[in-house]
Amino acid sequence: MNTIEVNNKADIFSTEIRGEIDQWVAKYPADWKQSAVMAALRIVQDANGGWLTTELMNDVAAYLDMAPIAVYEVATFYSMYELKPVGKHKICICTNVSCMINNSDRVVDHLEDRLGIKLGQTTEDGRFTLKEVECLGACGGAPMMQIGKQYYENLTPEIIDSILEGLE
Amino acid sequence: MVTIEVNGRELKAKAGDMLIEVTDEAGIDIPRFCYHKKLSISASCRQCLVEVKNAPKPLPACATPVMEGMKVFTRSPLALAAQKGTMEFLLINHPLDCPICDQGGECELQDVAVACGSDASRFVEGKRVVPAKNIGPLIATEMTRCIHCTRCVRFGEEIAGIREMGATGRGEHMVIGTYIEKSIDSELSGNIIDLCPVGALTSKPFRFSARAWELTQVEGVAPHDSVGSNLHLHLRSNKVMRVAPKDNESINECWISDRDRFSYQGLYSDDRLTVPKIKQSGEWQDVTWEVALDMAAAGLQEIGEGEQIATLVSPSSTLEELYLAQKVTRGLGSNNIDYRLRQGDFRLDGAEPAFSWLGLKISEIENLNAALLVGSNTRKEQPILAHNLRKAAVSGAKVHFINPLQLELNYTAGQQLTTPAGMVQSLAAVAKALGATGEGAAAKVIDKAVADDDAKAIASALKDADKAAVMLGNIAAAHPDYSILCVLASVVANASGATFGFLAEAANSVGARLAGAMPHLLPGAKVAAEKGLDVMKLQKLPRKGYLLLGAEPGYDFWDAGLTRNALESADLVVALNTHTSPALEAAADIMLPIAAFAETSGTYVNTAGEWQSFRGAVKPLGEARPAWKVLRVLGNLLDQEDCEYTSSEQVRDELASLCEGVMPDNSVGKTESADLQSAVDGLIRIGDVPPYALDSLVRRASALQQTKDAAPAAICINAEEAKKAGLADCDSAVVTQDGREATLPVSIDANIPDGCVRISAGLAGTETLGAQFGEVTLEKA
Amino acid sequence: MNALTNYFKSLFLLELFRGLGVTGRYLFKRKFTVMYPEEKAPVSPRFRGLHAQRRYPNGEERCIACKLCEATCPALAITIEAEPRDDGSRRTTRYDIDLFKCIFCGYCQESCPVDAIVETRLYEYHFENREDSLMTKAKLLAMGDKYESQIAADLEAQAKHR
Amino acid sequence: MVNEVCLRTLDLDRPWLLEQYQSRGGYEMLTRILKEKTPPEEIIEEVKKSGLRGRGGAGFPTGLKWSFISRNAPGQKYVVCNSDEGEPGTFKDRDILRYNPHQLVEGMIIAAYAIGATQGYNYIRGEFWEPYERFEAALKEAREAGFLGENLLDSGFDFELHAHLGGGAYVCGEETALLESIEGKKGQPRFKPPFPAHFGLYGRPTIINNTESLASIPMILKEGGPWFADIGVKNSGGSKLFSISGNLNNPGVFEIPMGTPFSELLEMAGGVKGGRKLKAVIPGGSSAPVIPGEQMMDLTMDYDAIAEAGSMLGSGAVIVLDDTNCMVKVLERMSYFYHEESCGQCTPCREGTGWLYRVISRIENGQGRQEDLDLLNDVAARISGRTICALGDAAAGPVAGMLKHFRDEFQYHIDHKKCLVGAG
Repeated sequence: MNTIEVNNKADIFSTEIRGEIDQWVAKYPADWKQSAVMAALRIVQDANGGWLTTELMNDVAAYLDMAPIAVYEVATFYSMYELKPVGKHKICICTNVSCMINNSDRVVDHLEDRLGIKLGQTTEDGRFTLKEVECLGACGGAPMMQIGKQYYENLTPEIIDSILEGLE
Repeated sequence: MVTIEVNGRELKAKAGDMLIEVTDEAGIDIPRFCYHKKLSISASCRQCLVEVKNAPKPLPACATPVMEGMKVFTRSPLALAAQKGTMEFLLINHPLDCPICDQGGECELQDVAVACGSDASRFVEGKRVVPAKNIGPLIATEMTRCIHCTRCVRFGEEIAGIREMGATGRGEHMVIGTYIEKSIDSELSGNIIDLCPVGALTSKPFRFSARAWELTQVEGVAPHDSVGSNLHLHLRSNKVMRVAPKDNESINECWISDRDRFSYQGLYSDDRLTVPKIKQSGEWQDVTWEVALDMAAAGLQEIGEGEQIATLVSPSSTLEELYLAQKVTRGLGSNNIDYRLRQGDFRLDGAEPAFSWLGLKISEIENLNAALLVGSNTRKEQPILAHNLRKAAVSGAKVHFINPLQLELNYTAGQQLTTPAGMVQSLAAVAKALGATGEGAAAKVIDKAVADDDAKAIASALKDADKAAVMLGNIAAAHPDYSILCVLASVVANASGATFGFLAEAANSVGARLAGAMPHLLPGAKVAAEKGLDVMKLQKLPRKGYLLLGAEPGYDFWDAGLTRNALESADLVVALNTHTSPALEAAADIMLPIAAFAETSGTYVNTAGEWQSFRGAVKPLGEARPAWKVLRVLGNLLDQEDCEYTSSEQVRDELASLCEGVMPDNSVGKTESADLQSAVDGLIRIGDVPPYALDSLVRRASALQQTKDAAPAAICINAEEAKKAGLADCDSAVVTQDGREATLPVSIDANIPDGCVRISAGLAGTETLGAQFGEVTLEKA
Repeated sequence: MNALTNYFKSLFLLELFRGLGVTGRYLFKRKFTVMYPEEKAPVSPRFRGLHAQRRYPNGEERCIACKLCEATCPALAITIEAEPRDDGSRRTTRYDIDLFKCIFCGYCQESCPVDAIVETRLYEYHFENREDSLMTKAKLLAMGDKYESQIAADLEAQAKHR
Repeated sequence: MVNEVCLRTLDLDRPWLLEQYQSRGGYEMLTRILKEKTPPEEIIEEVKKSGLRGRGGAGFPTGLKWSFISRNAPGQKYVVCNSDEGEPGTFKDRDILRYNPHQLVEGMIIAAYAIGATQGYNYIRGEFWEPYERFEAALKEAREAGFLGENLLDSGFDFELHAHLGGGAYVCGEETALLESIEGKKGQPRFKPPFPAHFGLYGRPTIINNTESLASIPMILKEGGPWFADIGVKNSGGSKLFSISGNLNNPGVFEIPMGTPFSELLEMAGGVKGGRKLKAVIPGGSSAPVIPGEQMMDLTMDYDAIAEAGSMLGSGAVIVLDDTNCMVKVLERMSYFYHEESCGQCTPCREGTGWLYRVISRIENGQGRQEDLDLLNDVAARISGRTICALGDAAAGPVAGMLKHFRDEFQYHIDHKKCLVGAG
């Protein structure tokens, strides 16, 4: 049997996520719910283990009265949205000029060796993903990386080891 | 007005216009890709860079407003260097596959590359490759060729009103497309084929079948709705290869609907009728035209009594065909001719306007401030009108619908969802809210109506608007209480100061009235002294002889079952058709193959009352002949007077002289009967006609038949009603109407109101059912 | 003076003897006459003879139905019909060269972006039926299959002239 | 004259808290303006007098920008702060957000008052989570103290301010791309004109300024425009935050007067790491053309001096390169950045940045061709000045600069298929 569904917004996300998104929606003019799309994508991505599925993007579109393609556009444009599964800890290593001349290559090599993966890959146990990113605006502490929401600066192999050991 | 100078030539321009508009007007060529006159400015392709005196950098002509005294150079070294630079960038990642590209030969990139390109590439790296996605049966994609002009994306957002294409990713990795595998479902989607400057989006049905330079272009008029979109037919060796829009600002601008674009495929379907056939002891035999026509003439003469002959004509026929059909019929002493095959209520006959029309020009729709559409799915029925209506809505017009099904609209509008009987009440409530009383039937219905908040909202929207319109659509025309809806709509329009209009169903619905293809009207919309029977009576009181013109039993009639009975009991059925079908073969005795769309010359009168003539573009297939010629010869064989036409223009001119001074007019008279024929105890069928089931041609257009809008017949019902009928989890059910049954799949659809079941007409599987709107019962299969 | 010279020239049949001299010289020189069909003249790799359609080494036909040859043919001798093949590629369903119309100008070969249509060295052929004058796609491909090595060598040889 | 304006509370224990900010006279200026109902024209005039130029990189006079908006124009207007700090080498706004968020809030409220806006947004780049939380906390405190919301301090003036988090796109630092991003779209720059002052956020008149510019406002008004102007030099008023990074002993953010000699700044940053030779300096973020070390040592840090040397002061992000750096590799990394961050909208940038990167990468990997250097110059020239926003120019600028000053290194790479620096 075919069923043509009519979206009921209350069914889309959990109360918690809805509440969070609604907080962002409230920041913008009433007819610009779309402004909250970046926040909504971030919230559902965090709740989904760090990445976005097409279904989640469709849900965001339905929730914010947007065309799904408009949400795909946003999700694919900004580098912080992941469209493939990532590890529990996404390690973003800056390799831009200031970090590069402060030997970010060594940071990358060390992490690749230690985790046994290359940039852009995820460890088999799903704990870590390595990602090369552009300047994160902490060049004074080069070389640096970001794990989750936290910045780590002035990295050396020893510091990296202790950081990774501190992660669950 | 400002004066600017382009390449030393002085031009006058409106201040604030973009430079490219001014140069286009003056015929000065500036290359461009992202700019399109009907789309918003994106200024992103950077191909139209020109030199403007005193500007430090070359400026994009598409986004540079003209200013007094501006000096522009479009071919100066600076401008050329900029244009060449952009061209080099565009070409580095564009594949060199012009030989297998359908756009080859008509490609904007090719053309500009000839003007601004270099003969060798300095780019030695690998080119970008983008995997293609299937976006449905109409449009072929080859996104590696895409140059990211975003015309298709902007088209979806601004014209089609649904964003289906987008630009995902960023930088060099930006990809134009749907992101996920998804068909493009807009009813105007084919226009992105024309918009795409390269071969990224091309026509799928046309794919690889011809080259642009092999095609001859002739003009035509679209045959599927009452808009009369202007077309360019592209022909190759006497075959229509594809259809494209012809610009006409006052009608279709530069767009056409997918139906008009892809229906040509139906011309070459396997069941095209190509030789005259007669039925002899149940077997069909091919015969010559002479034999077939002699038999038809003799058969008609044999019937003897004029009133025993009925001529049922399709409103998609040309004006000439309709005029000759009524001439032949009336020559036989019968006034029994009707084009209103999908109408079920004739109580208005005599009181309805003779030359009914839209009430305004098509291009005026976008200036409306409010509109009320009764019984209309205009987006699917008249897509170009819907586009104009959307323009009005987007710029603030308040649009309301009163319909028996919830529409998927591409703009905000008020939708009153109600049963067919409820539609009458709702409309009466609006009249009441406006303080109108009406007379006759209208008075009775309005008197009983209650002006609720919805009605008041519609009433005030119409009343407060500077320019408002009340329009009746195809569903209203097929409504069992059409007469009441019509008088009520007229009352509402008069009381609110709105324009009253009809969104006519078919290409020549308006023309059919002028041609006299009605039992009570003669050509020139003159009242007949002796009235014939309307199409319903002609079937309820079966005649001995039927002459069908372009009408397919089973699909083109209001009550398919009734038609079948009537034709089966007749002594003689002569069918002038383009295609054959089992239902036609069962009903007819003589089948005369007639020329289809693009094969005959003729005239259509669109819903705005404009006469548009066209010429035959290709020779009719096989032995088929233009119907006006067939009817003329039939007239000769029946020894009728004044039937010596040698061209369709002659026929048209004769009719035109009869129509002189006949002005479009929508004034509705008084009717008395206020019986609600749509009020039923059980479930009522909503038998709308889906866009791709409209006529013989589209029903056979194979690509269109694979689209979402061409869903097969189904029992669409809301969950509540399904539960009541015990069909909550059935895959299919038996529907019974007027004692005839059909088994159809069940589809739960929240867009259908309580008390209703949508079983669209014109679809395979519904040939045996009854009226488009009539009581039905459902049970488990 | 001129008239006098001419008079003596004609009187002593000078031109005749000069002519006979040429004849005499050639009488003893090596002969050039080719005794066709026992003997055959050498053929240039650029010779424009009977047409053929080529395939790629993997057996795939080269022709992609771009119709440039059809467009460029000054004698309108080529007729092509095309449609998407089942695998989605662009291919001809009909490719006819009417040899009665063909003037063997070689433009078709010149215009072909994939070296599919070529003119071979073959110039010895005849028709027994009128309709045989139509080189159909099947015949063209068969020609190509048969002479591929020669065609490839000829194309190689003339590459520098193209 | 160090840390006088934006970082003047840096010595406090927890300078991001409202009470600590107020202990240094925070919100006094705002209070005075609201109490005295200072005419907005006066405020704008004072900002004009200060010579404050946009600190985000373009250096457009802030006061002039404000004056484009008519305070009395009807309808909604917006104040937007650009904290989408993404220019490689720049990390000053992060410090303002972390250590002095209230001064930014105060500056934005004053800006809103000056143009009659009642709604503001601060666009913070998505990666700045810690600064974002600091800013949100500051907003909460300010709201509770009555500095935000309706009828501020009973003045009848309403202003609400929100933070908007980015999602990781350098191009959103371009003001119109930033507005698009707030509107929930891809961050693709708009074609100008119209400028944001007429058609900005949600189509309404909008002023959009850099974090540092807005954070400077309270002090400018408190001490007076001329005071601020006098800190700096002609055409470059005030002090400025310089983010200095690279091969240094003590990289960091330093707020110093405009016109300070580069040598002094270098000294503050501890000098070149390991005492190595200064090879080159990128004086204004990676978009600024490189300047050879010797030349740089003679320059002062102000708009005119750097521009005269053929580069730009930009956002004040100074990247110091010592002599162990291969300039081909540096340029390769920079062009990779622009290739990655191009929004893809206009042709020259979308296609050209990738081309530049591939050619430079080829040279770096020893596959360069003799004609490549001219090709690079030519491609860069075909990008610059022909795109909607400045990203195209930013991508082209470093290429031209590098080839101008270090062409021999590139040539060596092509000729010897190896690096001049390593070859010694």
